[in-house]
Amino acid sequence: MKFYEYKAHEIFRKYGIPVPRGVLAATPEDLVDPPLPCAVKAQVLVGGRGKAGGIKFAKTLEEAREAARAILGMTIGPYTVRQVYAQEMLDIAKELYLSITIDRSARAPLLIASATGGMEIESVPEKSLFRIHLPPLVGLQPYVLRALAKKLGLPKEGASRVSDIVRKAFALFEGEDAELVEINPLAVLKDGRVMAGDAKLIVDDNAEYRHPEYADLPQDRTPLEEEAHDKGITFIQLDGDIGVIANGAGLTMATLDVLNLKGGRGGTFLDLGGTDDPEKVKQAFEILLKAAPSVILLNIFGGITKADTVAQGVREALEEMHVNVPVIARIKGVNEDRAREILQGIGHPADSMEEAAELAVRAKAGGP
Amino acid sequence: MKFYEYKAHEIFRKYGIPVPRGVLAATPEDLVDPPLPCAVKAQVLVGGRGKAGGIKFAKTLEEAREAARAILGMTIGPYTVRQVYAQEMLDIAKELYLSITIDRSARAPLLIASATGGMEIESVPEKSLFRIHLPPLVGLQPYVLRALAKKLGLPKEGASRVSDIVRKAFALFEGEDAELVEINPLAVLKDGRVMAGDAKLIVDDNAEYRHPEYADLPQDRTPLEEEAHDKGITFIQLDGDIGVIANGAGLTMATLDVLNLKGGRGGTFLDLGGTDDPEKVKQAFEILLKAAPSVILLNIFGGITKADTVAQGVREALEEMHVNVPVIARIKGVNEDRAREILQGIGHPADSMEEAAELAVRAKAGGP
Amino acid sequence: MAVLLDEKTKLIVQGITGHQGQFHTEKMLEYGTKVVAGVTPGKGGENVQGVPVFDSCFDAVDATGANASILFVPAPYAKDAAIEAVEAGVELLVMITERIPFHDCLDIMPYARAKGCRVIGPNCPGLISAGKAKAGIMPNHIFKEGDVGVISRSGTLTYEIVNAITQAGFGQSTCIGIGGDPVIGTSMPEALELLSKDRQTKRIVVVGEIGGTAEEETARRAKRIRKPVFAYIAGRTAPPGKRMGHAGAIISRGMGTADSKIQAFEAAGARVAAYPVEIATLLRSD
Amino acid sequence: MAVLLDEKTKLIVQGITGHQGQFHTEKMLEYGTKVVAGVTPGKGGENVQGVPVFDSCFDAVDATGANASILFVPAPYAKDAAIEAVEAGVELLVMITERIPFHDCLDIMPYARAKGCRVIGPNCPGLISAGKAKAGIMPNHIFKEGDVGVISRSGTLTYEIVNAITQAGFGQSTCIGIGGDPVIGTSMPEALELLSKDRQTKRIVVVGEIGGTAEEETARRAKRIRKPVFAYIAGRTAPPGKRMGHAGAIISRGMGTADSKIQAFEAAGARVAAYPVEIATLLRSD
Repeated sequence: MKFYEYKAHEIFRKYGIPVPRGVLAATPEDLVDPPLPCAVKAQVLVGGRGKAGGIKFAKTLEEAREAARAILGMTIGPYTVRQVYAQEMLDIAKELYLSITIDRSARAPLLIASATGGMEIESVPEKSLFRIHLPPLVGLQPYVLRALAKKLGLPKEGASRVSDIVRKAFALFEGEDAELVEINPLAVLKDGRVMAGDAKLIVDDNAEYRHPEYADLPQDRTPLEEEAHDKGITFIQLDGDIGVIANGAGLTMATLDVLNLKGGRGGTFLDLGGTDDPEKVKQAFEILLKAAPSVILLNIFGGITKADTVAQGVREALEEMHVNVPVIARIKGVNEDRAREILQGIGHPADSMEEAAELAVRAKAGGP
Repeated sequence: MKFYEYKAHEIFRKYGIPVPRGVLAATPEDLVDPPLPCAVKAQVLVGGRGKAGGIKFAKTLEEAREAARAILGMTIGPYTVRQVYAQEMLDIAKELYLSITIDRSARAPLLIASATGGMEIESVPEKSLFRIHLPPLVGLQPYVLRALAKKLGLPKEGASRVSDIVRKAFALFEGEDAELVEINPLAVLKDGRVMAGDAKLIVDDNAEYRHPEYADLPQDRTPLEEEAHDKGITFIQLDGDIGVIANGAGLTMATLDVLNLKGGRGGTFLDLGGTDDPEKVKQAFEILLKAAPSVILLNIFGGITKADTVAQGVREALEEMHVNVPVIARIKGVNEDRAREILQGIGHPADSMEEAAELAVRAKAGGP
Repeated sequence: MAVLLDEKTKLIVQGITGHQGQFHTEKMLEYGTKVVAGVTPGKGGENVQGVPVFDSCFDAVDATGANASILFVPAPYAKDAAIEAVEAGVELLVMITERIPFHDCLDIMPYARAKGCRVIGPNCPGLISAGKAKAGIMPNHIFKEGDVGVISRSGTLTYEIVNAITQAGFGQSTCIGIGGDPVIGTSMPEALELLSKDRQTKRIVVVGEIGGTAEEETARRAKRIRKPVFAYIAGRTAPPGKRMGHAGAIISRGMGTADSKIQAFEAAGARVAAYPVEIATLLRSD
Repeated sequence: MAVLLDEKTKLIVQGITGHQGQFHTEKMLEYGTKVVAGVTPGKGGENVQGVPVFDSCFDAVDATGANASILFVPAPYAKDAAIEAVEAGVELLVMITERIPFHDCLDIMPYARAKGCRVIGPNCPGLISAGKAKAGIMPNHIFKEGDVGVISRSGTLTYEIVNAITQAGFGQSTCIGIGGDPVIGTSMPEALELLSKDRQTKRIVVVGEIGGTAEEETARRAKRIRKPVFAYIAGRTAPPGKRMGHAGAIISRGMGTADSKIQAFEAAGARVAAYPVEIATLLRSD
């Protein structure tokens, strides 16, 4: 789960991490008493909004409203800006970088910090980055903070303020089931205070059940992806036109790869997962059909998923939605014979992934 | 650190564990509005107060004061009762037993519970006791509580109340650096409530620095032991008359053992530890002399402790306190030759522990 | 020999009375696995496919001497069940359950390790020592005993490849589905290490995916082992995944892509398949 | 061979600039130990006895390739220092510090184990492989290389016994001071296991004390090993210790006394000395 900047700031505040004052606005008129001077920032879930003109500065209320007027309704990446966040301008002396994320290899949270933050962070040379694991189970120990202070070269008071923020950021990371807590810049102000200039927060989707308060937050999904998500279906819309549906993320990816090698382009990534509920399969297929593919490439390797159950769902969805798209079906595994029978007259059977991909490309071209 | 019952109850309350209402009194007149009917209980740090007459029951204020009058000033074990605790009588349906302590072998906290608590707990047969480790680091998991509820054979509501108490008792165990949290009886009342009928709490002495609020609590020490404790000296008074001082707990114990085998009886257990500060040695020796031993048996194996430093402290203490007790000194290790020189004319040197013990026994008998 | 699991392993099924638990208990029994006990709190005394059900792992271990467990319990209860199994003393814990918050796994994995328990998964198809025993959910019929060790992050894609290996006339020693989650019990390099020391295993197939750097680390280790290694990497054309802020870029340092992984294996002297079933072709030409 | 520590071990001294740290660094260097680095936060760049001091264990390991550490830092900072050493990757951590709250050790020990780090102590005299290296505070001159493995819960009492062993013409392989605290890194039975597998060690001396049940467990294991075991138990006449409520009685079930421990060793066929130095006599008569 991703969070709009203003929402991330709200959660940072809850953990006692200093953030700039700010107000959210959906119309220019919502801005009544913004902190001045301020930066008016588009609230979108993609990066690069600065370059896209989604951040403007204002010294007066009028200027702030003017900026909001310019930004609201703007398109950034695939999104239309619906809200702006007018945020107090900071008197920054130094921009640091700080993040906590997960290091899969070490099976531990990883703290990354740099004495040079802000826009340039990705070009900071490797040796200027400070990386240290935050040991799970035993909690944050003082040695981490000592090493950090040394690496950032901060004076004593600054070091103690940054340490305090690290402690709180780690508490947030653990308490909110976060995948990423990123503060860039971590701003050292001219008056000595240290503040989270911008906050990025991603929370583990699998932990949604522990954080029902986040369930309804808007995410960066297309309407169809949103519909699929609500039904618990793993579905991503892609650029191509061949509707790919398979079971298991690895197999779905591999199917897209093989299709690509055969000259086709996938329009969907639809992972049926391990379901063997025909109703669920039907729902998934309905989503797929709404993406209006020119051909459907179905690739099932039955293990938990029984092939006939999938076939039944496919048949029902096609019949009920009266869609007449060629379906190339490659079905292996448990009950594959019954599955072929069920799809008789609807799908074009294939023996292998390669053959199925070839047939799909040919069907699109008018074949098979 | 041990806690008087009333103090343990106070800490239990802090963690939300239900305990009976009660008031503390140092004089009968301190009892103004005790919960009635009540049990008036001597506050001492040893067990067996019930058998010693240290618990009496009262239905009226007058009876309660009467009971307090009888108990205050009473001697239980080595202690004079200075305070009583008048505690609400509970309407008990069932007495359970519950404790959390440390299992050295498993390096983990151990929960022990029994469906039969109260006075009989030590005679409960092994197989009626429920033992389960509370895994460190990962915290109390629900399986522990399920297993406990099953073993205690509690109905659903009772199980949930006991579970809640276990969770809180474990929080107390961890939060207060406890060595022992014991609730006996864990009382299931006729109205269904569950309460810590009696609470025993011991906190790790080594964690005193994290709990300065407990530093001044009275402990079960003799005045001389208290004086030693305040000076950071490990000292225990024993029944015998030979003052034993050595360095290291193991060596001190072994010295007492050897003395015993030779027919002597140690009057003190004084472990110098690893100190090599002559001032500290002198302080320790002063404590030893205050215990009025008839002979002193000094056994030092110098490693960290330098033998000459110890000898210097011994000499100074003896000279300043003008005490003329035979000192049998067995000194090995770092700087042992210089140590022997320093003690020339004061101590009787010995080559081995065995010889030293023999000399001590003989010196006491009028020799050597 | 095979690794981790064999015909002597005594397995508990945690969550045995659930839909998946029942189904896969049957399949594991069919495969010859010694499923000695099931655990579902509150259902002690029942039985599933003739396997006695206990209220807790402790009861199950006491009664049956079980030394391994496979976990089908739903994600919110998985941590509880995993720690219970570890405390009850199993030496192998296979976590099939998917969608477990990875913060739970940050606790489970080091704790299990401290107690000497090897974890496979979560979010994995489990483990099979072909012809001996299965602690997993893979379809039985695609496996045949042999000398190919298989390590994989995914489920069905593995079946696809295992099936191709078997069709090509080879067989498998142990197939380890390590799982695709951020925090797993046995990493890909660790699985490689295990198989590299197994006498039955003569060659090793690694089925990887985009994301993370496990394949790159595995490739580096593959360089040091004597057995031939074959790899397939899924996701060459996958949409770019969720971007983990700047941190993601900083951590991965250009690793994590299919290209990076393929190059790493090639640099280690491993053969890399373009299609899943090409693994079989490469094995045959070896 | 010896166990855990030898002339190749590269040792860090944590708390090297303190009084004890300095003193024992000198003694360990004299003994021939490869003390490659010291750590004291804020004192990086200094040196003690020619040993470079670093601000952190990470810096020390990076610069010197150290693989072990000995810890002299005061109790309130010991957990921090121990976890730092473990995270920096040392494989052996000797904790000399006494009076560490055991709740800290409940965290340290399993975490170290999960990361593959062996801990000795705390509250112990450390470890010495006679004639090779010392990571501890024992007096150097009482040791002589030989075939007697020594395991002990106490400090000076061990010196007493080691001295007697040496005087009697024997020598030591490795002497492990496991420490006397409730929660220690390497238990007495584990130390026995280590020494029983060591080729240099031909006989094993166990120095125990009243309290706990480690001696009884060790005796049970001693029954299963082929090397002769000798034991001395201190505390036959010690005052009864702090009574841990009913729980204490329930846990120990009559174990924990000197008698129980002596009987356990005798039942295991071990020779038990009545006086500390009698250990030497028993060795001689063996």
